[in-house]
Formats: sequence, C-alpha cells, structure tokens
Amino acid sequence: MIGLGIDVGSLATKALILKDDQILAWSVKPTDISRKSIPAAVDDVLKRTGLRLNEIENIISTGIGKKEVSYATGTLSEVSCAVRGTAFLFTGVRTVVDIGGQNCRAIRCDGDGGVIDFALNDKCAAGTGIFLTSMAKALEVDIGEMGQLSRQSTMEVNITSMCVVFAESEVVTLIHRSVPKADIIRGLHKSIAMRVNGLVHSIGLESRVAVVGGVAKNDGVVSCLEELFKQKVFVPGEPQLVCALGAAAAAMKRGGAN
Amino acid sequence: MITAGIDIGSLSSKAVILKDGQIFGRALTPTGADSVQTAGRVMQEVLDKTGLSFKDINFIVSTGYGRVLVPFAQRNVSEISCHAKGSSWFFPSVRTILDMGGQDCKAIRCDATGKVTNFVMNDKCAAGAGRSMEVMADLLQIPLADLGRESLNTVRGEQDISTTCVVFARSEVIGYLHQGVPANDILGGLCEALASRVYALLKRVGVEEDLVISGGIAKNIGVVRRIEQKLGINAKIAYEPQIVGALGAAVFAREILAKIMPG
Amino acid sequence: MAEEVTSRAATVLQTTVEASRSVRWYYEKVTAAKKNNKPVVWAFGLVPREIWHALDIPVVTLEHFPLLLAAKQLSGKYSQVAEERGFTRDICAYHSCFLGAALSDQLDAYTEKRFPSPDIIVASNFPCNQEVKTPQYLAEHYKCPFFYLDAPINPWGEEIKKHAVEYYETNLERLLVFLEKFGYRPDWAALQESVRLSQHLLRLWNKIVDYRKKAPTPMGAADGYICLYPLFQLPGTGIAVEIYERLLNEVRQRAESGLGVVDEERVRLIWAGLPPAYNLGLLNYPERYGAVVVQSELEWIGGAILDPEALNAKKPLESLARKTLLDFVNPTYSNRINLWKRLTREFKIDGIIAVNKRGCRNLPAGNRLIKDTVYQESRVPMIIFDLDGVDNREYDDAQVKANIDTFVESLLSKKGGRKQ
Amino acid sequence: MKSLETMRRYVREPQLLINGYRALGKKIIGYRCLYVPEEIIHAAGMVPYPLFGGPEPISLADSYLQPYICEFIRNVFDRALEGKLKFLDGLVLCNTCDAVRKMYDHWRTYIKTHLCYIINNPQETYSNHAYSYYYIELQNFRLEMENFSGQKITDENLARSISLYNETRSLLKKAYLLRKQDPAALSGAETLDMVMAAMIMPKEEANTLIRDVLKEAGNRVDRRQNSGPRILITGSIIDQPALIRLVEEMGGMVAADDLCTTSRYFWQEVKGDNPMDALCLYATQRCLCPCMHPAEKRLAHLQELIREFAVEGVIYFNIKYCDPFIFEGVMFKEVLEKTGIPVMVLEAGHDLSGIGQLKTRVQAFIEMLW
Ligand SMILES: Nc1ncnc2c1ncn2[C@@H]1O[C@H](COP(=O)(O)OP(=O)(O)O)[C@@H](O)[C@H]1O
Ligand SMILES: Nc1ncnc2c1ncn2[C@@H]1O[C@H](COP(=O)(O)OP(=O)(O)O)[C@@H](O)[C@H]1O
Ligand code: SF4
Ligand code: SF4
Ligand code: SF4
Repeated sequence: MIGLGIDVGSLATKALILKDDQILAWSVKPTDISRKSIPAAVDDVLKRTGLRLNEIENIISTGIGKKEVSYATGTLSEVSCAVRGTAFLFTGVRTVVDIGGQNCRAIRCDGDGGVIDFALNDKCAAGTGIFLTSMAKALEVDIGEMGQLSRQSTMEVNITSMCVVFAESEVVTLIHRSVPKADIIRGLHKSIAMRVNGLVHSIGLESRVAVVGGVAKNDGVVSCLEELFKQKVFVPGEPQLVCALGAAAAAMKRGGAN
Repeated sequence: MITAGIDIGSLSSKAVILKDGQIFGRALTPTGADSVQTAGRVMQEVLDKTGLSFKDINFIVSTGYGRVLVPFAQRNVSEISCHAKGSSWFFPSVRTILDMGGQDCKAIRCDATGKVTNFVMNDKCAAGAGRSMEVMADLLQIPLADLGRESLNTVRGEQDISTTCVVFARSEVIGYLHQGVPANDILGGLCEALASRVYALLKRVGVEEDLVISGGIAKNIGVVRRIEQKLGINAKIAYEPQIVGALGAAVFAREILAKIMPG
Repeated sequence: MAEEVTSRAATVLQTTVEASRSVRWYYEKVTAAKKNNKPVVWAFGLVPREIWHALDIPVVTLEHFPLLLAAKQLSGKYSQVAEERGFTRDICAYHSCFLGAALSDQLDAYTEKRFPSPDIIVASNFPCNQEVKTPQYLAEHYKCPFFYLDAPINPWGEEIKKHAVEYYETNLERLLVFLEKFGYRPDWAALQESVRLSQHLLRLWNKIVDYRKKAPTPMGAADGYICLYPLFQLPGTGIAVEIYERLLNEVRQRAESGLGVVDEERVRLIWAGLPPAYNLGLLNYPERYGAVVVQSELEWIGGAILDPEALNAKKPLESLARKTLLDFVNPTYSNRINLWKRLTREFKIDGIIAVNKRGCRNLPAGNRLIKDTVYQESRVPMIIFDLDGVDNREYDDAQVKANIDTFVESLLSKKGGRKQ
Repeated sequence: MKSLETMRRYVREPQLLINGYRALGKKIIGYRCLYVPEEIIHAAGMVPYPLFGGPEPISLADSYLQPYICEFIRNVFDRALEGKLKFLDGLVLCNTCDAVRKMYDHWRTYIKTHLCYIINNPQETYSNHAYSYYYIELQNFRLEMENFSGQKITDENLARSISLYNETRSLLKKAYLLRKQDPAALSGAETLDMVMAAMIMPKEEANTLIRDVLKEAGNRVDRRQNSGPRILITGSIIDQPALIRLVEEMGGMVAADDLCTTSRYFWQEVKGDNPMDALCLYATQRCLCPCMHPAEKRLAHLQELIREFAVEGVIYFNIKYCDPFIFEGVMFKEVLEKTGIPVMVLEAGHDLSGIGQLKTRVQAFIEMLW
C-alpha cells in the first residue's frame, strides 16, 4: 500500500511517500507566494520513486496550506499528523512538541497515534522558527549553524523581548556590547525554549517527549528544552518531515478504502 | 557656530551639520550591526560632504535609540524632543508632530519654541511601526519607496488585515495572494491598518494644527494620505523627513552652546 | 443576542426569533421612557435586574450593549475610540467598547437610537474591577450621580456566609434609598412580585435545560445564546416568563419527536467563555463534523445556577443577594468549578471548548484550573485558546478553526477508535 | 550610609531574614496586599511576610494563570510553582484586585501550603455598615490565626503588636518626609529599599535601623546636587528600584512616591483603644488603593502629596494588565493635567523589559519638564 503525505507549512512544503511502512522518498521545498512549492515537492518525490500521481490511491495533506492540494483524498490536522508521524518513528512517546516556522504545538498523546490534549501557540511569533530565522539574519549567521555555535557559549545572556522585532534590536545592542555571538544565540535558544516550555506545561508534561518540526534540527534549542523538561527527548533524524510522514502513514493505512 | 546632530535609528542613521542656523550638510546611511561604527561612518560622511573636519564642530548632540552609543557626542537628547525641535525648525507653526520610524511611533505636541508639551509613544508591539512595511516590501518584491503609491491604486478595495503582528501578517498576506487578492489591495489594507493605529495615537495627544509628519514613514504616501483623510487636515512634510531628528539634535547643540558660551 | 445576529448563527427554534425581538422591545421602552423624562440608569456589573423591573426603571446594561455593537461589527471601531482617550488595548473590550460608544464625539445614528444617555449610574464591583472603573469614569464624564454597590466575594462555594449575604442585602437597601431621590419609590409588593416571576422563570429554564440534556439535543448553543436575553436581562418581568413558556413547549415537542440540532449527533460539546458576538455562526461550525455545542457557559450567568427554590419572594432582597453571590462569575472559582463538573456529567459531554477572552481578568484565568479539575473527575478534555468575544479586530478565523478542527478531530478519532 | 546598606542587603538576600525566623521556630505567613492586618498574624506569634516578585522571567505561571493577569502576580505565583516560596507556612490574601483574587484558587489547588486564606474585606470604605461587616471578617481571621498558630491572641498582645507596627510606620514616614528638602537627603531608590526592608524585617530591628538612617541622613555629605524636576511616582507595585533609579539617572528627582511598597504602607497609623476596633477602623478608612471606593479620597491624597512635595510632574506606572491603575491613570491624568501637573502614563511589564523604550519616554518627559 502506498501513501503520499503533503505538509504545506508556512515556510516549507514537505512531501513524503510511504510504501508498506517504508519511506520511499521525500522532498522539502520553500513555501513562497508563487504557490509553486506544492507541485515542486510532489514532482520531486514522484520522480525519485518513478511513480505517477494516479498510482497513489491515497494522498493526505496537512499544514496551514492543506486545502490548496486539490487532488488530496483527505486532510488531517497538523496535530494528528505530528502524533502519527512520531508514533511511526518512536514507541511510547507521550508528549510531542512540534516547532515549525510560525507555529508551536504541544501535544499529549497516548503513545499510539491518539491525541489526548494539545495547545497551539497564540498569535505572537515568539517561540517559533521565524524568531530564529530573523535572529540568524540579524546575527549574520547561517540558521543551520546556530545549534553548533551555541555550544561554544560561556556566559549567560538573557533576551527579554519576546517580540521578534524588538528582540532583533536587543540582539543588535548585544552585538554592540561585544557580547560573543555564541552567548547571544544561546540566549535566544533559551528564550524560545522558555516559551515552548510554557505551552507544554499548559497541557502538562509527561515522560517520553519527542521534539519535531524544523526547529528540532537545531540541537541548541533541543538541549535547552531538555534542561527545562529535566529529561532527554527524542529527535528524529529528519524532524522537519514528521508531519508529512504522519500524513503519509494515515494515507497508507487507509489503503483502498474510501 | 557649527554644531552637529546624530540620530542613530533602528533602521537608518542620520547626521546633520548646522552652520549659522542653516543646514550645511546631511547624511543618511543604514544602521549596521555595529552602531558605534555606524555613528562614526555617518559622521565622516557628512564631514566629507561639507569639507569640514571633526575639530570644526563646536558641539555634537546625539539622539535616536542608539543615542548613548555615539562616543563623540557631548550630550544626548531623546528623539521625542529632537523631532519636536527639528519640526519646529522646518515649520515654526507646528504644534503636533507624528514621528514614525522603523520600530516606534510617537505623537508629540509642542509649543511655539519646539518644546515638548505632551507626547505618547506606541507600546511594545512593533505592529504599529514602519518595520511592517519593510517586511511586506521584501515579501511582495516591491521597492519600499513604491509601496505607498501602489497602495493607493486598489483594485477591489482595501483588503482587511486582521493580524497585527508583523510576523503573522506575513502569512496572512501569503494566504490572500494565494486567493488571488491583488497586491495593491493588500497594501491598501496594510497602510490602512497602520494609519488607523497611528490615528489612535494622535487622538490621544490631541491634534492641533499644524501637523508635521517626520521619520521614514512620512515618505510612504499611502500611509500619509490615509492619516490626513482620517484627520481631515493636510500634514506638512519636510523635504527630507528622515533627518528631522538629527536636525533637532543639531539645533539642541546650538542652543546648549549658546548657553554655555555667551557671546 | 440582537435580531441582527440571528441571521449569522443558524438557529433552529421559532421562539428564538421572539426572544431576540424582546431586545428591541426593551430598548424601545427605554428610549420612550427617556423621552418622557424618566431618569435612565446605566448599570454596570451584575446588579440584580429584578430591581429595575420591579420599580419600572429604564436601564441600559454594560453586559449587553457591547454585544449588540459587536453583532453590528462595530465593536472594534468603538474600542478604538476608547484607545484614543488613552485606555490601553489591554482592557476588556466590553469596557473599551462601551466607553468608546459613550465617548464618541457624536453618538452615531445607530447608537443613539438605542442608547439614551444616563441620568444615574450604578455600578457593582461584581465580578471584576473594571466593572467599577468604567462607570466611575463615565459618571465623571456625564456629571452623573453615581452609586457604588459593594459585593463581597464568595470563597465559600455553595454555603455563603450569613454576614456576607446581610452585607449585600444592606447595600441593596441603600441602593433603593438612593433611587428614591430620583422619584423611584421602593415598592415592596412589586419587588416581591418581581422575585416571584424571576423564580418562575428559573423553574422554566431548568425544565428547558433538562430537555436539552437529551441526545440528540433539541436546542443548541446558538439558540441558547440568543434566548439568553430574557433570562439575563428581563428576569422579574412577565414577558420573560411568556417567552420561556413558549420556548419550553417548543423544546419539549422537538425532544419528544426526537428532533436534534444535527441529524447524527456524534460529539457533544460545551462552549466556555464568551462566543464571538460578531460571528455567532462559530457556534454552529462544529456541526459539520456532527459535533454539537449543546451548552454555552454564558447561559448560566446572572444566577441561573441557583436552585429556583432557594429564592423566596417574601424576602426579595435576601433572595437577590443569594442569586448574585452564587453566580459562577464570582471572582473566586469554586462555584464555577462545580458548574462545570455538573454540566459535563449531566449533559454527557465529550469535550469542552474554552476561550480566553483578551483583556478579561476573570474567566480566562480559571480555565486551566477547570480543565484540570474536570479532567480529573471525568476524563473529558478541554481545549483552550484565545478569542475575544467582543472585539472583532483581531479575530483570526484560521487560528480559531485550526483549534476547533483539531479538537473535534481528536474527539472523533477517540470515539471511532481511530478508523483512518 | 551604613544603616541603609544593611537594609538593602536584606532586600537583596531575604534568605538571611528567613533563616533567622526559622531559627526562632516561627511560622511565616506570606501575604498580599496591604489590607491584610499584619498585627493579627504577629500577635499570634507568627511572621507576616509580604510577597514580592523576583527578577527571573516568568516560566511556569503563564500556563496556569493565563497572561492577561498582571505580571507581578504571575511572577509571585511562578516563584511559588518553582518551589522558591517553600519557606512559607501559609498564605493570606484579601479582596482587592482581580489578580490577587484569582491567585486564591490557584494557590489552593497547585501549591501545597498548609494554609491559604482570603479575607473578604469590603471594597467600600468610609461607611458604617462596611465597618460592621469587616469586623466579623476580622474576628473570623483572628480565630483562624489562633487555630493555625495554636496560640491565643490576647487583646494585650494585639495592642502591643499594633504599637510596634505603628512605630515602624511613623519612623518610615519621618524618613520619607526628608525628601521634602531640595536636594533631598534620601533618594527615591533608597527610600524604596528602606521601606521594603522594613516590611520584611522584624520590626524591632527595623525600627533601630530606620532611626540610624534618620541620624545619618542628617549629616550626609554625599548629597546629590540633583536639582532636576521634582517627580512623583505612583501606580502599580514597584518591587525593584530599577525604574526609580532610571528616573533619577535621567536627571529627574523623585520627590515623592505613592506606592504599596512605599508610602501606602505607612502613611497612617492604627489608632484607638480597643485593638480590634482600631484595626477595623484603620482598614476601612485608609483608602489608599485604587481597588477601593471612593476614588475621590485617593485623588485628594495624591493632590496633597503633589502640593506638599512641590511636585512638578507625575509618572503613573502601570504594570500591564493592572486594571485598577490603568483606569485610574486615565482618569487622574485628565484631572491632574487640568490643574497644570503633567502626567505621563508609563506602561511596562513587571520585569521592565524593553527598558530602552522606557528610557526614551522618561528622558523625554524630564526634558519636557525642564
Ligand atoms: N538546518 C536547520 N537548522 C536549524 N533550524 C532549521 C533548519 N532548517 C530549518 N530550520 C528551522 O525550521 C523552521 C521551519 O520549520 P518547518 O517545520 O518546516 O515549518 P513549517 O511547517 O511552518 O513550514 C525554520 O523557521 C527554521 O527556523
Ligand atoms: N523611501 C521610502 N519610502 C517609503 N517608506 C520608507 C522609505 N524609506 C524608509 N521608509 C519607511 O521608514 C521606516 C524607517 O524610518 P526611519 O525614520 O529611518 O526609522 P528609524 O529612525 O527607526 O531608523 C521604514 O521602516 C520604512 O517603513
Ligand atoms: S510583539 Fe512582535 S512578534 Fe509579537 S505580535 Fe507584536 S510584532 Fe508580532
Ligand atoms: S469579560 Fe471579564 S473583564 Fe470583561 S467585564 Fe466581564 S469579567 Fe470583567
Ligand atoms: S499590580 Fe495591579 S493587578 Fe497586579 S497585584 Fe498590584 S494592583 Fe493587582
């Protein structure tokens, strides 16, 4: 059985094909205003697998742009997908934290793909990926390097502004004061982690936590979270793809029904 | 008597040299990651333009959010006082000033000498400031300088933007673009949202004519027109609204100098 | 609540239209009274309504007016007027909106028609601090006589202490003395009659509630919200009783013939906190998934949680004191927690949607507490998200629906054993 | 000044005091706000201990008390959740602002302290029937404290506690009045430290130290020649000197303040022969908090301060979401400005985040008053 999952996120569109519980191919394309990211990602996975779209019985879309996939056979919420994707990878996870470009979700689940409780972040962008992306720009570092850089930090720095825009100027001020970038980055990670921690506690933290979504690629944020959660967390190899994986898994399971 | 004013803003830094009560030179440059360096750079630029050197300047006042970071300034004055002073220099009849920069927005009342009598400043959310326009310019790939004009040519009317957060507005806008809403209508909505926030701020201090709009956003005709419409009056705008703060600082420098060196 | 809202929310009952007409009826009465030079009261906070109706005092209430404006999509506009006066955006939109409407340089045509200016302002500190501050400001603005009705809080739950009841009762007596100055003579018989009618209204209401517990529910929250006006605003009047008698009949008939709000009721929900008055259709939104909002918390405001038999027409003021102090919006939460446990049980609820109203210092702060206690008792989950029921400016449809969609999805998959 | 230095140290390291109380085997009762009669707790042989916020950012509290509740209370509750207030044996609250009232149920549910009690004081003051109602509440409270401490509160003990606390009040007021001089012998930031220390310290020791402050201030040589505009700060709670210091650094002179960590704490004394009557009267007639009615009394008090301390400008500090002061700020600003006193409303978080913007506002306000 083959399932295609498409996750149309705010910053990146992800597609993934699953066949009999095997990941055949995946692709990540930046979401932009041209709407080309969906065909680009889908074409990419199809090309890699040599499949044609009509050979796939079930296609499930998710993400904020899920309704834009006209040929999807079903949609699922990001929360369900994150949980299913996580359940596909790890067993017994009870808390899933999904930090994407503009979203942060904390989910409590039954370890078997079922959602018990969840909370989505409110309308402020603090505590999400875009916060880091903007700061990376201000610091003139690559987003992918941030995790590694933060490990060289030797000094505690607190970033007090939660607002993306004001945090940016706070960062600039810190640079003026010749505070090392590593320390600033660590401060930023801590600030995100604090926000996320608050969200997680609003539903109650349970043991066996997985952190997924693009920001989980940043091991600096992950280690700050581990400190706050007082436990190790699970991070998949490709955390950004977990929602797409969850969608694909749902699509695959549904098989020919429907 | 030669004085200088330096305004280190969040987005751009400005310098003005005042000689015998006349603007002798001005410079504007983006604020870099290092304000101390930026301050030196913009100062050097204006000196180069005027052919003066550091020692020719009798007094320097700094302003703007980086005002304490200008090592060669003898005094710093808040940008609120400076914008009032500068506006009053350009337009002596001014009683209300709206200064809108990248991060904050102030509505100021002043007396005939340009002294502040009352003011309010937007609160901590950057939603009501110029920065949102930069984000949109970047997203829509339209030059900042053209946004205002484009926003006035709406196709189906202004598109309401519900999100106030700069960052979230971005995704709302992407959504509208995908629905086929013309960019002009979206810009119309954005300028409208900004204008109405500013309007609330202005009403809080009370508007008395003449009104001057200063700061970078004064260059955004889409926002300016909408504010004027709401108030039912025309605003005065200096030929270079972004330097008003720096000019005010230079005027302060002159006044201070006059006090400490009589004659 | 107003007639104009009816179109927005899909209601199923006939009587709903009637209930919403009573809004117009009452405001026309107030306007007419003003024209006849009767002093108009603006009342803030939960001052017992029975008093106004007993003494035939025309009253405009804070709790209601902003909802009317919101239904007209005008709340944001008026809130902005208050902001122009220096109030921050962080205060409760009930207040900013009311302040804005009152402070508009010229009350516009819509507002003026329904909104006679005050001759007397009465305020109670119940349930929140803002309920006193706004009227204080307006009393100054309109140069109006001002009465402050002090209400103790109730940290005791269902067993209110005698001295607190007596204190509130004394304050009500003082209110009556104050009103007398404006020609509103206290009429004991009328007060007793008003409390009797109020008690009768509560009995009817309880019967209606009983029918609504049935599955499929004959009456959902959209109807409930609009039918709230008589219960909340007109208790102690005959017209409220009439409407509720008809409502009871209609609900009974529907229940007996097995008519539900949706064809197949799969999930039963309660709405906690204020639904968006500018977009009441949201109460119907989950129906597309076969999920019905069978109750909304607001329907219990104004003392509706009180056992009708606890009212005693012979002791009108004491009865009103009990009715107020037991209200679930009391600044401490014990009664609210009890209400939620009870509703979840009796209505066989699958999930609770709770919204945090921006700027409200009262209900949102308790949502987490209630979530935890209810979950502990009945394992019923609750989703909490931000939604300002009055101010329409920051309403984010996508965000709100993302929450509801996901929540209902998770409830359905729990029920259906996760078919997908 | 040595005495001030000692007091400041206690504010910064309250653990020193707490250890002392513990060593004496005393129960410590946290409380909020000023309408909790400390004397009754003290007369039962326990320590009334006012709760303040800490400098750390809020982490857990936001998920319990949602963010529309004032940051000060969220901060206090956060400290409790984080286990930083474990030294408390109980908590006593009273009926003032929404934030405080909300904390009652949360504390009972999530913080396991032996005692969590709320005094249901009336919010209407200067009225006879409020007096009689409050009297019953106070009696109940007295019983509760007796039960909890296991110690009878005799009228003699209560009278003794009252006179001890009265002495602190009158000494603090004396020190506060030093600021009438120009230049002042005590700065605003120093006053705040002194009062906060006095609030948490054993009163006997506090009284000795304040006496020293009074002595040392008289012949102070390091008086600052700060002749900037005379400013009055009022508004929400200020429990760290940063804001006051900011105003002073910008050239303003904080001539007076009306805060629950300064003058509101000591302005009046408890007077009367029968201790319970005296306490009841005190609480129902002090009316220095905007949660209480009637507001006119408070306005009159502010205007008196403005006159007496020759104030030239008022800074109204609002912690975000602190309704009592948000509304009052708007109301009183209009009134005071009509009398020619400029008022600046300064809204900020409890942690004063975004201090850069605050600086600009304060600086501009002071420039405006020069
Ligand atoms: N290599 C990387 N290292 C660290 N962070 C990354 C990396 N790639 C992406 N991110 C972060 O992930 C975010 C996007 O996450 P994603 O889950 O794709 O979001 P969405 O689903 O909203 O599009 C970016 O904002 C960025 O902060
Ligand atoms: N040429 C332009 N046309 C329209 N808007 C402009 C232009 N240049 C700058 N702006 C607006 O002005 C803002 C910056 O104003 P400025 O006064 O320089 O800010 P600051 O003082 O904070 O550095 C920008 O965010 C942008 O919205
Ligand atoms: S504070 Fe900043 S990030 Fe938050 S909503 Fe405002 S602009 Fe957005
Ligand atoms: S919504 Fe909340 S803040 Fe507003 S009036 Fe009601 S209780 Fe008060
Ligand atoms: S700061 Fe304001 S809201 Fe907070 S506890 Fe004090 S009075 Fe209450």
